[in-house]
Amino acid sequence: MKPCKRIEIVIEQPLARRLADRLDELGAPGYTMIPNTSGRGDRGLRRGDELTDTFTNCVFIVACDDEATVARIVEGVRALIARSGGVCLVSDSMWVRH
Amino acid sequence: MKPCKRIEIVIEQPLARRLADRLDELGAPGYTMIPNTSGRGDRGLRRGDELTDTFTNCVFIVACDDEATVARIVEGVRALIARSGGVCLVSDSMWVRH
Amino acid sequence: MKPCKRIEIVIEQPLARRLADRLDELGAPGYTMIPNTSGRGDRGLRRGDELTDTFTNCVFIVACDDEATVARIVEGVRALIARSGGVCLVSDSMWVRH
Amino acid sequence: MESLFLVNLTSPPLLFFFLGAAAALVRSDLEIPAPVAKFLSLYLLFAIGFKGGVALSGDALDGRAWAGLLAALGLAAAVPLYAFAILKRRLGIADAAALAATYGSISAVTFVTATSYLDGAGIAWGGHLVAAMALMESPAIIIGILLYRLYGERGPGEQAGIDWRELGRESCLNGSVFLIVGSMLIGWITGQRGMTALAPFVGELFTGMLCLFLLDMGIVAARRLRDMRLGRMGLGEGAGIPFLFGFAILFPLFNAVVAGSIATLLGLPEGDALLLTVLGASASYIAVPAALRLALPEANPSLYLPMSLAVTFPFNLLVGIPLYHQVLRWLVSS
Amino acid sequence: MESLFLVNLTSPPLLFFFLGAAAALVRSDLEIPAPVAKFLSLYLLFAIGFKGGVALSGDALDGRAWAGLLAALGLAAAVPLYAFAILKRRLGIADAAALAATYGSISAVTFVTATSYLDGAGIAWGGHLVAAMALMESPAIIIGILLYRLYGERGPGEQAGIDWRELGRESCLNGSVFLIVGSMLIGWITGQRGMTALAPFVGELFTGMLCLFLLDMGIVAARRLRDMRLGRMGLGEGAGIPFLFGFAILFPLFNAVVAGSIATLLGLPEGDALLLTVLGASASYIAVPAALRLALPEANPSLYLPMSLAVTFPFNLLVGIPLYHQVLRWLVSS
Amino acid sequence: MESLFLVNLTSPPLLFFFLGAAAALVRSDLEIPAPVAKFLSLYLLFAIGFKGGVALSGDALDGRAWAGLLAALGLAAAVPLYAFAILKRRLGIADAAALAATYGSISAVTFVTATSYLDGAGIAWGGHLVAAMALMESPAIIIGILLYRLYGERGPGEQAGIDWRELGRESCLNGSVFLIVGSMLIGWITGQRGMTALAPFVGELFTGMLCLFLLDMGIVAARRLRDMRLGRMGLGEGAGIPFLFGFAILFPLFNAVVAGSIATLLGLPEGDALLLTVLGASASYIAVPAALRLALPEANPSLYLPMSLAVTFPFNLLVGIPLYHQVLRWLVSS
Ligand SMILES: Nc1ncnc2c1ncn2[C@@H]1O[C@H](COP(=O)(O)O)[C@@H](O)[C@H]1O
Ligand SMILES: Nc1ncnc2c1ncn2[C@@H]1O[C@H](COP(=O)(O)O)[C@@H](O)[C@H]1O
Ligand SMILES: Nc1ncnc2c1ncn2[C@@H]1O[C@H](COP(=O)(O)O)[C@@H](O)[C@H]1O
Ligand code: NA
Ligand code: NA
Ligand code: NA
Repeated sequence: MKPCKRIEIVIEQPLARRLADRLDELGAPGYTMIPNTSGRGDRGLRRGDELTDTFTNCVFIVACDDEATVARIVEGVRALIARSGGVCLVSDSMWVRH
Repeated sequence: MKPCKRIEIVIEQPLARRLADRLDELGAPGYTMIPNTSGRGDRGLRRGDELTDTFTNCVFIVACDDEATVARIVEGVRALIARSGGVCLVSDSMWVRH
Repeated sequence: MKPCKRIEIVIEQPLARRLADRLDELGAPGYTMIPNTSGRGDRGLRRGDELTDTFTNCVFIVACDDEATVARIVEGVRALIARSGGVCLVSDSMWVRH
Repeated sequence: MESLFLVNLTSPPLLFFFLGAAAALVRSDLEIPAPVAKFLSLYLLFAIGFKGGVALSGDALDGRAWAGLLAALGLAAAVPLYAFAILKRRLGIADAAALAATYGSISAVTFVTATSYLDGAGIAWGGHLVAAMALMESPAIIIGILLYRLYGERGPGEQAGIDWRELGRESCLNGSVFLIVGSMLIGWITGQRGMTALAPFVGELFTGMLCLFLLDMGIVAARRLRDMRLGRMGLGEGAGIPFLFGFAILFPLFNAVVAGSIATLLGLPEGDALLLTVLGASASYIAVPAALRLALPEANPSLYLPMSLAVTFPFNLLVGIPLYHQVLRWLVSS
Repeated sequence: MESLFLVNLTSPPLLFFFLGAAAALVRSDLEIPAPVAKFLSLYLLFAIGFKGGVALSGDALDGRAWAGLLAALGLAAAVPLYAFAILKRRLGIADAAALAATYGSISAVTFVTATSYLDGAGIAWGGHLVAAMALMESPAIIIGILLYRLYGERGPGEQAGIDWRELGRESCLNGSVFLIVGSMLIGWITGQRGMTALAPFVGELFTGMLCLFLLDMGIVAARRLRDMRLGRMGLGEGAGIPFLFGFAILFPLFNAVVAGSIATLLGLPEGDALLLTVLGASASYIAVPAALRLALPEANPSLYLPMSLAVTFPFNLLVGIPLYHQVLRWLVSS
Repeated sequence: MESLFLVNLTSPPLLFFFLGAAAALVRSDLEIPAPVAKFLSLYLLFAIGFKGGVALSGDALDGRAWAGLLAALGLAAAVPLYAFAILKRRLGIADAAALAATYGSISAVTFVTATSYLDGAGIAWGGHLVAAMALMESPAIIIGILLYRLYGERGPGEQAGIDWRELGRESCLNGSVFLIVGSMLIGWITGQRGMTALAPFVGELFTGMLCLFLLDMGIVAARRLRDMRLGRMGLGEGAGIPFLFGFAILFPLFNAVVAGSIATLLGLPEGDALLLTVLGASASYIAVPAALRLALPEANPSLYLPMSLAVTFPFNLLVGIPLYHQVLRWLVSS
């Protein structure tokens, strides 16, 4: 096990592909994406019941053990969600290496 | 980034709307809901294969940076899951402000 | 509230039943499974768009307050994902008892 | 007598139910995705409601039909009462009330299968039976919850008093009740004109959709039985599973006798009599559990849901429908 | 006049729309699972595209048909321009541009409902109207975004310049646009031979699938209205909801007058004239929002989506279609 | 010869496959939700199995039919053996075994498309070919895994010895195998009576459902090709992609020659001969991958799944079926 940061991002579903590309560019070692979530935040209730997924969210989880990359990801994500809304949480975790 | 608590609640799907309303009342700044999960706990296996979602779970994630609100949410959720079953975890996290 | 470990495992969907059985054997007090996630890691992009779920992931969350059990779970999961790929993260959390 | 059973058991929908059960028993990974299973059930409720409504729009209800509707309502109110009286000797108040609601209400899919059994046998049935079914869904829920409030102790998380608005919404405005009633209304309003537009959808596809749906029900029912046998339902040791199994078979039989006798006394036509009997004998596993999780979370769904879904439902499908039919014929001819 | 409205309001698809709206208003838990709703919408686009293509393959386009197509394209370019001119006095540039795109484009389901209205009334319409619909989907998106670039200030996260390739992809290769155009092409290529193979699927099921889809749309539209009324859409105080509601009703009426006049001037046949009018009056809630979230994330979807989905769409469905029909008849006869 | 290809390429199902591929190539966001795609595949297996069973119930199998079934079984056992012999020179044991299983088994959708090709051309085919297809699904899986156990080294996480029960379950009770076999049995039991009840569902809707399913397959196949080209499949550098592509085209052709020669020698009727050839040439992308992830997680799915799904499947669909048909005609006439 080695220490790492667990970055969790909630963003709207239509921007998932864009965020994934951004994470690739920023050097994230990988990510997991949970689709079709709903929620509430500053921009109101998002029921996830729309055909277009405009009011649907998704959750990205990124484990990253390189501090510099973490900082880069946080900055990159901040810029994205400043434009579109969303949430980004960073917490400490341990990564079990196989 | 500012420190916050990340509250994670597993509850059965039919009670999702009730929990969401409760979170609103308790002053949660927002939440994200992941539907259609399955699991196992004290009340046995919940396969998530029922038409009625009676044996289906969902996961709520709440980021909250106000200690008093966190305490209120924890108490409110505790009362709800005491009646219906479920799990509530609270961990430390950092909230990236946009 | 009492301290616990929050174990989070990303594994491919077809192995979900196998991992659940393994967790039962290893004495996990319970688990929650989020199906139908996608992601990217060492084995490339997994879009989650296949009929067979071969390129689909799922996420397991396990809360466990017994250190010995945590160690056993981590070792058991490590063996499984060594063969098939996947990720396992362990972090500190507080478990709200109802 | 054998022939009725055999014809029933070898109808495609029933065979697909067996196929699903077999898949789950041998632990095949065959599965209907949950949203699709929900769609199939919505389709069935939509189609049966609409067809019933169109049938209703055609013929004025005669006295016998009204009597049948009243009998249905009476059954829906009486069954939970005597179910509760029996069950509260063995179970906690919450579980007894929940089971009373479950067995007092009806199973739309059992009803649908019975109509398809009648259609296959060329026996007519009246569209107002769909109305009877819709009428029987909700009362048992309300009665079950009132019984719990009357007899139960109040837990820490509960408010005093009954929120009648909530209760009404959770019992009568439950999604599946709403869809049947609504489709029936629309069928009744649009009548033959609507049927012309929708016949291929609600008519020709019906058996195929029912097959796929029962495939899914077979899978889920057999899984629950396996989970119960392996002690995976979180029921604990002393749950009295043999008592529950016995109840889940014998109680429907008893209700069938009651409903069948009423139908015979009222002189309902063969098809209508069978449908009323099936309604009486069936237990809910969609509308009631959905309502109970909201209104009575104290009751353990691992009790009432597997009993109605994995025991009573297959029993009615495989044995009950032809058995009730046989007995009704015998009652009428004697 | 009353009869047109009544016939429209009592057609099964419209009644199912009401049923869905009623379910949401009384807070029933009736719901169509999201993947199924998406499937229903894919089915409708597939079927209408394919049928339009087959119809196109049958008859050569005459001068009037070409004129109709040109008029459609002209409308799709003009509407967003005057919409933007009106809206930028009241709203921010991003929101004004987004609404201009929304109202300049069209709603395929409104179109589909209008064709089913015409079929029910036995009035013919030309397959090239499907082409007109497809032509009208994308231009407004491009124009809306260009207007934003022209008038808007650049935010911190945005690049300078327009990525034309991205823009083209997001507006013209949007999934629903792609499916309509592609199905139309395939219908055109395979013609009557293809229709023989697909008639039961795209023809006989159509009304039933439309009913289920409108059931879902009724639910979603009514939920949005409730959310808006309860201030749950995150719109803030001064959003001018009365202005938005007024716009969402009056602007389509104005566009209907424009489109209907053009259709009458061009002498289009009754069915085609109504469809062109409906296209002009309708606003997009699938293709445009999907494109805007990518191309214009600054615009608030809580404004443009509820307006087109929960106000303009039901208005056109319930009142608009028969009203435009009535007015067109009056225009022609006078 | 050209006409066979052209007719094939311009059939609606194939055109929808192209449409899906085009959508993925231009990166449109057109997508069939995963549960719906699974439903479409369940429907196709259900329908083809049921129709095959009904056909089987009608006519007793003659000697030639039995010979065809035996030939099918022989093919399913032989192909993985020689595939493995070729592949283990270039790939690791696990990947070679997995590819052997993939190419030894069959693709139900390729088979289904071939039956729809024959139906379109008015050529008869026997219901027992569905049985042949079902027989050919599983043996290659078992053989592939035995080959791996024989030649491979044991990894750290693996138990010694073979769990035959697990292996049997994962290969023969795989969901899609189970559904085809079960539906065939039900079709066989219910015969013409069952067909009357299900004809609109399994018959009339078939082409439409196949179109939508192939639309999805086109999207997924083209995405995989793109991902491979962009190095996104995690295959590393020296994966020998040109070798894999060559294998995925040439090996099916070789198997087609083998299967077609056997069919000709046995004197099978035209339709049956083509179907046997298509079975030989096709590779699995549903049943085998699902089983391999459980039984052989060491094998890299990024190798075997894109090869069968994104190369061999489209090749057979677009070129293979008419090509094999042409060659078979030529063989018979000479
Ligand atoms: N405090 C929070 N905790 C968890 N999720 C949140 C929170 N705030 C917002 N979200 C999620 O982020 C989405 C967008 O938030 P916003 O941009 O604030 O509307 C919401 O729909 C929620 O899913
Ligand atoms: N230790 C645990 N870790 C993670 N999830 C759990 C745990 N225990 C219970 N759960 C989840 O909470 C649901 C309800 O738990 P219970 O009320 O204990 O049956 C289960 O179905 C699981 O999804
Ligand atoms: N750094 C990471 N952070 C989050 N999820 C990851 C990460 N790496 C891999 N994953 C997930 O684990 C799956 C399998 O990873 P791998 O075995 O590395 O291909 C991926 O498809 C992702 O869903
Ligand atoms: Na009953
Ligand atoms: Na418009
Ligand atoms: Na093969």
